[in-house]
Amino acid sequence: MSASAVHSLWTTAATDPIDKIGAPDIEYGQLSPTLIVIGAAIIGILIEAFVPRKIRYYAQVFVSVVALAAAFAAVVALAAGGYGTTKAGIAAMGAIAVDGPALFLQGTILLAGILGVFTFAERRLDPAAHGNKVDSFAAQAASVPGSDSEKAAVKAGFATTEVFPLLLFAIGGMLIFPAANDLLTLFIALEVFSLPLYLLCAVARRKRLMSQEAAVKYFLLGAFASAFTLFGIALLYGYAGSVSYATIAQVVDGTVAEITPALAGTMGNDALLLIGTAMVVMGLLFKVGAVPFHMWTPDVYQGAPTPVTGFMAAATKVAAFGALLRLLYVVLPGLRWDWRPVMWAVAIVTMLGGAIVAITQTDIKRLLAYSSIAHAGFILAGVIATSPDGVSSVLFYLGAYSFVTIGAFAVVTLVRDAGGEATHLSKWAGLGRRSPLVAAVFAVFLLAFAGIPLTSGFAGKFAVFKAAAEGGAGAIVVVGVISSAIAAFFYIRVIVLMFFSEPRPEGPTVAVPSPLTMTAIGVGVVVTLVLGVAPQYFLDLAGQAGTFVR
Amino acid sequence: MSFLLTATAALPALGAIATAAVPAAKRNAAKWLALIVSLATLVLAAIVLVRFDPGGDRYQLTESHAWIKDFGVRYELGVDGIAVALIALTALLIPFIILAGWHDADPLETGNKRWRPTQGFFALILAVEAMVIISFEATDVFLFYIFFEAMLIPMYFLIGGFGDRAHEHGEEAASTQRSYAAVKFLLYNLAGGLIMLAAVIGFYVVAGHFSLQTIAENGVPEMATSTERWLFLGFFFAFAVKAPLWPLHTWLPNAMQESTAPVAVLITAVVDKVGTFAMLRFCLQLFPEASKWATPAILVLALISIIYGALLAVGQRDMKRLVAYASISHFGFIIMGIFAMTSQGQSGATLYMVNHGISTAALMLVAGFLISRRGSRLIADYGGVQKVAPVLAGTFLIGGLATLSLPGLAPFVSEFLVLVGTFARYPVIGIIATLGIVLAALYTLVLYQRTMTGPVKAEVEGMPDLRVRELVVVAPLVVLLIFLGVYPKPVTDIVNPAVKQTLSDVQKQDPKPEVEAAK
Amino acid sequence: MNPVNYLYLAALLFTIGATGVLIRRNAIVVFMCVELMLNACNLALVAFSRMHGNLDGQIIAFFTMVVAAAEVVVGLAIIVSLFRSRHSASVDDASLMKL
Amino acid sequence: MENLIALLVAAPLLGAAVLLCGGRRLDAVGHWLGTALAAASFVIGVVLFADMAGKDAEHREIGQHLFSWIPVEGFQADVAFQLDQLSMTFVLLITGVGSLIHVYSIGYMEHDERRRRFFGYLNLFLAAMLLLVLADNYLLLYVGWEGVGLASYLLIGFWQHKPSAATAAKKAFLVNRVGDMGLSIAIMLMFTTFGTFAFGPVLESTGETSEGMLTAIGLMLLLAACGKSAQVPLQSWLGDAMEGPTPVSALIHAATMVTAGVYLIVRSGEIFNAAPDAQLAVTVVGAVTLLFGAIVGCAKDDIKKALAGSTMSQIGYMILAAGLGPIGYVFAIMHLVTHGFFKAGLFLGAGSVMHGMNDEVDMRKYGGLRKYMPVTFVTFGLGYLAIIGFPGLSGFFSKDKIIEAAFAKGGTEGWILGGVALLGAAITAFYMTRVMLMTFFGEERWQPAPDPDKAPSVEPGIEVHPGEMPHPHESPKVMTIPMIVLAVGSVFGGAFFSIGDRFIHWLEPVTDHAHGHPPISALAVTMSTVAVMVIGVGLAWLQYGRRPVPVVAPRGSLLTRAARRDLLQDDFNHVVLVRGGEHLTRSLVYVDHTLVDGVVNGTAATMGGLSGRLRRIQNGYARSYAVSMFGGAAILIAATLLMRAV
Repeated sequence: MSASAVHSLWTTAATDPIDKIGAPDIEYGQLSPTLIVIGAAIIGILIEAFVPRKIRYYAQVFVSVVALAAAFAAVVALAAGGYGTTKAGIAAMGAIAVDGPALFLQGTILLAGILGVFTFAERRLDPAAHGNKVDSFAAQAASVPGSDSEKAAVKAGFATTEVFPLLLFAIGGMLIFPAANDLLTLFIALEVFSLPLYLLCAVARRKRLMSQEAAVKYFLLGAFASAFTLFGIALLYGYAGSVSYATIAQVVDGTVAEITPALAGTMGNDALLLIGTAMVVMGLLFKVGAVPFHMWTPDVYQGAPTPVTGFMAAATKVAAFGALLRLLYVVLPGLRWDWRPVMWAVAIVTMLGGAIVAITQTDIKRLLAYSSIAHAGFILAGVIATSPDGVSSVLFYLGAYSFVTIGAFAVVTLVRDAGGEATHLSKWAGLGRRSPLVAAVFAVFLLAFAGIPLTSGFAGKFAVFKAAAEGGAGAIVVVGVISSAIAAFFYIRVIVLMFFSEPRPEGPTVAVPSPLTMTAIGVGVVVTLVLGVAPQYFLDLAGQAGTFVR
Repeated sequence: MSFLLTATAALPALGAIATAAVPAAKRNAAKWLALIVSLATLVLAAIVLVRFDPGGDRYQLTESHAWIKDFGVRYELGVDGIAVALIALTALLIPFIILAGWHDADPLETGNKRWRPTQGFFALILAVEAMVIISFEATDVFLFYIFFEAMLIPMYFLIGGFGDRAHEHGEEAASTQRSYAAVKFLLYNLAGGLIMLAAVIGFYVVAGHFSLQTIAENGVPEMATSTERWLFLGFFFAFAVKAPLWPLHTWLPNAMQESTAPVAVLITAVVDKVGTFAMLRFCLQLFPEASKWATPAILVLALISIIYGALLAVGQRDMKRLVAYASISHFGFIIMGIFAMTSQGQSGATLYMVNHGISTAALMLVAGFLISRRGSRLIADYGGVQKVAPVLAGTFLIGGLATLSLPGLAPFVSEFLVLVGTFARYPVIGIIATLGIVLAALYTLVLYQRTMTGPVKAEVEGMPDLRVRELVVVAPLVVLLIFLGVYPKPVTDIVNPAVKQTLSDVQKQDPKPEVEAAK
Repeated sequence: MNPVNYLYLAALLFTIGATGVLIRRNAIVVFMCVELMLNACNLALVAFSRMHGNLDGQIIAFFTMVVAAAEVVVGLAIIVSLFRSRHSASVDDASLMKL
Repeated sequence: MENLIALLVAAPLLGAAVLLCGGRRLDAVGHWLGTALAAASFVIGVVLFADMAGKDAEHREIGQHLFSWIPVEGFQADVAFQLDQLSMTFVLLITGVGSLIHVYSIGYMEHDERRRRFFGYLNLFLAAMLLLVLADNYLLLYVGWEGVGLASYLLIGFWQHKPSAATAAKKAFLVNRVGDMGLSIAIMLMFTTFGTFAFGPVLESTGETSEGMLTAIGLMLLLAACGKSAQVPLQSWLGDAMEGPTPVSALIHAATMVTAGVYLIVRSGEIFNAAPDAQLAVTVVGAVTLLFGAIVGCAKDDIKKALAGSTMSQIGYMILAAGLGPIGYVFAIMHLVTHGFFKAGLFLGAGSVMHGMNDEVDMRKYGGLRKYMPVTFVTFGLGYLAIIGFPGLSGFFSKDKIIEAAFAKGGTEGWILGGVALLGAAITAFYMTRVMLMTFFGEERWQPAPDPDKAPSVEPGIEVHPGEMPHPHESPKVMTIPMIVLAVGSVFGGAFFSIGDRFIHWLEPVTDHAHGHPPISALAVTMSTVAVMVIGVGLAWLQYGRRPVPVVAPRGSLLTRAARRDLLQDDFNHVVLVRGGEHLTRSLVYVDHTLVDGVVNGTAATMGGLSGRLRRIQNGYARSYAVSMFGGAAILIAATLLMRAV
């Protein structure tokens, strides 16, 4: 259906007589991935309500995995059906775009989600409490850490199986986020995947205080940021008289169909447009963790339960960058000359900032957090290219990066001592001596982060830098390689620590995980190496998925 | 389309994996496996040498497969004379390195079943060999770059993971110094490599492809002078770090000092050659104009390296550091020969890469044997060795004489060619460079005098002479040094056509002799 | 009355809310300030909706309220649990993780 | 016949290889093998000489091309030999005298456990020297040139356990390297000028280039010659080289090594002929060294050092002659040959004396030895007469001719050079007489043998019982016979060469010869030569013959003391070069560590500091995070608006 009729779903219906409300037509097929996931989430809640405790865990895991797998299959089917390329179009009456980037990112998110579920479901790492296998989430999130109620909950073998539906909701939101085709859907999706994440951050089994602190910080700052986003949305709406991407784009280009006097009045007022843009973009930059909106990242990454951190670090970035791309490429291409220089600056400070601050980190999770900031900078370099190459390079980078991240954090969950995960770097000393395999795997991930050739990290970095250079952003590339050099330093530091320094006697032990985590790590390694050695196929995928539907 | 080149690189790679997989208990099996693989590789390299026709096309035994279309990257292999010579050198040295390092990686405590340093050590050496060989074979800039960079990782573990057993400051200090050296090595080279990455991307943006073979056919892509210069600098920086050229050299002494002698040989005799080789192949071929533009500056730096390296070698107290600085001086010669842009200079430089590899190997490995006996790298801790271990001293002397490029030994030929080649175009620089030969004599003879001659030191008493294994390592090298010194023709014949090509790339003719010019 | 004034008011409310977030310690209050910011957005939306004469803005306002409600649910849950384990709702006390 | 040339070199080279690689099992026969191969080389030389003498002067030059050595675009270096009269002269001298020294060494080194290796080195020395004189291009000559340096290094430092020996060897090699630098630069100049460095093409086409270029080449060749032939300013290694076993000194001074410089200059005659300035430089160096050596010779109490001084001075004569151009070349070579005989004889004699005197080298502790070692006395005496130019003996003919030629140079130069040469002759007579008197005449001033631990200079070949008085004895036949042979040579050599200008005719085709016409009659020159010789002898007798010689050297005049220290040349080197060098290297090591390395480490440190400062911002307070977000948003908005504004 055409862009002019967009939003009849909500607005024009009001003018019609009461007896014939036009039923909205929804392309269920094209929306199926999202619908499946959301549906599964609801089922998960029902499970929480009705299924006996003993088997909840299994039921939840089963449902989640099946749902995500099905959703992924749906995505693949859509892509195979050409919805990514030739049949790409707007669905749900203009609310959601089903096109290449959307499908690619949804696929990535779903895969990350599956691996996420695996790490969530891991129950072998912590020693069994009272004969009950336990995962990394609190027995009862509501109970105060160390209190009797908690002890009772642990004794009773409770488990916060709600994390699975929460995860599914988050994934659902993330699936919509990069596909959102109007500002309202964008905002809703943002909230839909943010709120569950806030909760997930709070429910760590060990180090609850930090976990809750992380949740509070994430929540308050997140809400703060989304308020900005919303205000930006309001201003953009005020400017264009519509929240539909297509319409706004037309208004920006001045090619809009009919101009009402009011619109004529607001159209003239660029302040609305520019400020609105800036505020919406800021909301997205917050989610991707770009300087100076990055400060939540280290704390939240450190405090949140590591499986959550891994999933969040991977999927949130994918979704948020997807949304950012669509916003900049679909809505604001006409405004390129205004936002490009600003994004240049953001990209540069993000790359350098992340890399430099990471040098002196002493906690592995914080270290990875800062490295993720630096990577956000690299990806931004691709975003700025404003070319199909730029889009596909970013898509590729996101795909590669998310697997490395999940794998890396999964490894972090394995290294434990009495107090749970041993995340302080000093405890990683000599890990290579004690368990060479784990150390080697982690080294692979670190090298991928550092962008050493033959790893996916290098291919991705090359792709974005190439796109940036072709887009005439040579300076960005130079800054990029410099900050990669700086970043290399701290990745190397960890490797040195693991292999070349003598192991501490009271050092941590490496827990032997269940097949679940093994799969997560294994997939991570495989993807890292495959994308490093033979990336062509995936580059093709990303290349075909490189164009947005308008 | 043959797969010979691929095989030559793949064999050691597979060997590395196999060696790494050997269980902890079967340590010696791993050693033998590594040795056999390296020898097999040597055979393959020999086949390459035989199949290569000096008079034939520029790139021979070529292989070309699509790889990463989006980056314009192809899996393109091909060798010219220069590459063949260096591949042969690499394949030749690795078995000796493995043999020399036979006991360097025996684990101190055998309790830990998971920790398998020996397997790791030999696997890493083979991995390095594979990467070095393929980066010599690559005729695709990107392919070269990938292995040029990836090479750092195994090297890094070799330097940081395995050091001399005995260390004057004890094991704790030793490990910290080792990892310092390793990190320094990695960061220097990584920084260089990343700068180069920017240049590689830039080159792609300009050229749209990475294939040297295409360039050989269609000529260098058009680019603005400033662009060409920037890209050239990007490439050259990386190679200058690797080579290493003053003032980017400081990683080498640390790396060579802290790593075991065989690894030190691996660094300076094999891996660093990739840098100089790349200058010859990539800098000159891709950016001829910029190369000419930068020549004066580079020559001056090379000259500084020669003199500076030699003087510092004189001032060293640690014999490994001494050899390292000597190498820096020699790399100065190589780079000077390359950028002298005369056929004598470049043939000399190529020959120099080979000869320096062999001579350094000889000197450094013998030094390593000496160190393993006394457990100290300090020159002052030795004296009168010649009396107790004459054969060791003799081979050491020969290695030293090769280092000071005594006529009749291989290095002389190359060094003289480089000097003549440079002198022909830049007399002043050539003359100053000849000072290097005096200084070389100084540091070598001082080293020999302090360690080998004079009254026998108490600690040296009863030091065993070279063992059979060690003799097997050194003797062939010595023979080779003499042979190539007396009859270098086989190598020069292979190298000359390639050098001619390179010179035609930069559109340079040799300066005519005055007499002929007059006619 | 000039509709722009509504916008000024909205901007003012938004700024007040933001300032509150920056200066207040109590997590609840901070959260309230965020709500205030959201409401400022609503005002702006409704004002614009009125100006443009279409209902999009108002619809969005409703959505915003729902979202705000949801945020309350989640937020209060988190804040309360934090309060129960620390006996303080001060955001400044929650600074275990730094540097 | 041509194919024999390679054998000349091959024979001793083979010997070297076998003896050095052979290992202990050859210890028993090593010395015989080495001597045999040296002799074999000599025989081949004689055969070739007979063949050559058979042909007429024009067709005597033969060559042998072995293989192409360094073929590079535009650069052709071959391993090819050229045997003409000049080379032949050297071949016979080297192999002949060399073989004799081998024989002598059999006895001299009898008690040294490393005798096998010693002979290996001797063979190597011969091989290198032969390569040097047989090469048909400068690069191959360079190989021999440095090979000689290597061999001398090994032999001078043969007793490596003596630090002094090791140091002396190193010094010799280094000083020689400085000279080699000159040679290599000369070769490069030739290459850039002529496009080749083979003797033939280069020497033929000297006409086609500028005199300046030729002068440059000439001076570089001179530098090389100074290094090898121990000419001022590169003479300092020669004295220390006495640390080597005495046969080595004989070999270095008589047959090989030091003669190389003379050969080089004579061989490059055409270049010098066309470059008068270079020639002048050569003559000056020769003249200066001539006096320098002579003066040093007068002051030394160490018999070997005294002889070393005389060598320096005699080589000075040769260089001087070579610098005179066609009128001098022949005489330079002739003196070289005769000098080869008597100097070898003198050194072997000295060795024999030391052999008998518990290896004492201080002449002040000799005296009256003539009755104890008659053969040595006679042979040494004949050598002595020869070197001071006693009429009729070989030295007389060759030296007299050089002095003539020097005068014949003409002009003031002629007078000066001639005068210097004459003066030199007088001093030569003086110090040689001194040596003679102090060693063989006067009362016996023997001292008990030193304790070898205290005086490490004792040659281990000779078992010494500390505190025991020396009981001088004649050396064994194997040592005396070579001395006798050489004595014969030094008596009749000169006459044989000069009668009917045999030698001139022999060499003329190669070096071409011009008869010099001294301003004063040749007879006058001869008379004055003899006269100054007599004066020199007389003075020496007054000082050392008439009065007893003090065992402890008197303090002596300033000049004497300077001369004892090689005229302070070593001190100069030490202060300027050694100390300076040490300071330079030390400071450079510091620079490398602090500056070059410091810059990098500094950047790393600053990064770390920056990082440490930046991470403070992350202070854990959610509100401050909000502040940064708020500020960021403000900046973002401002920037976006600004972008539109500009």
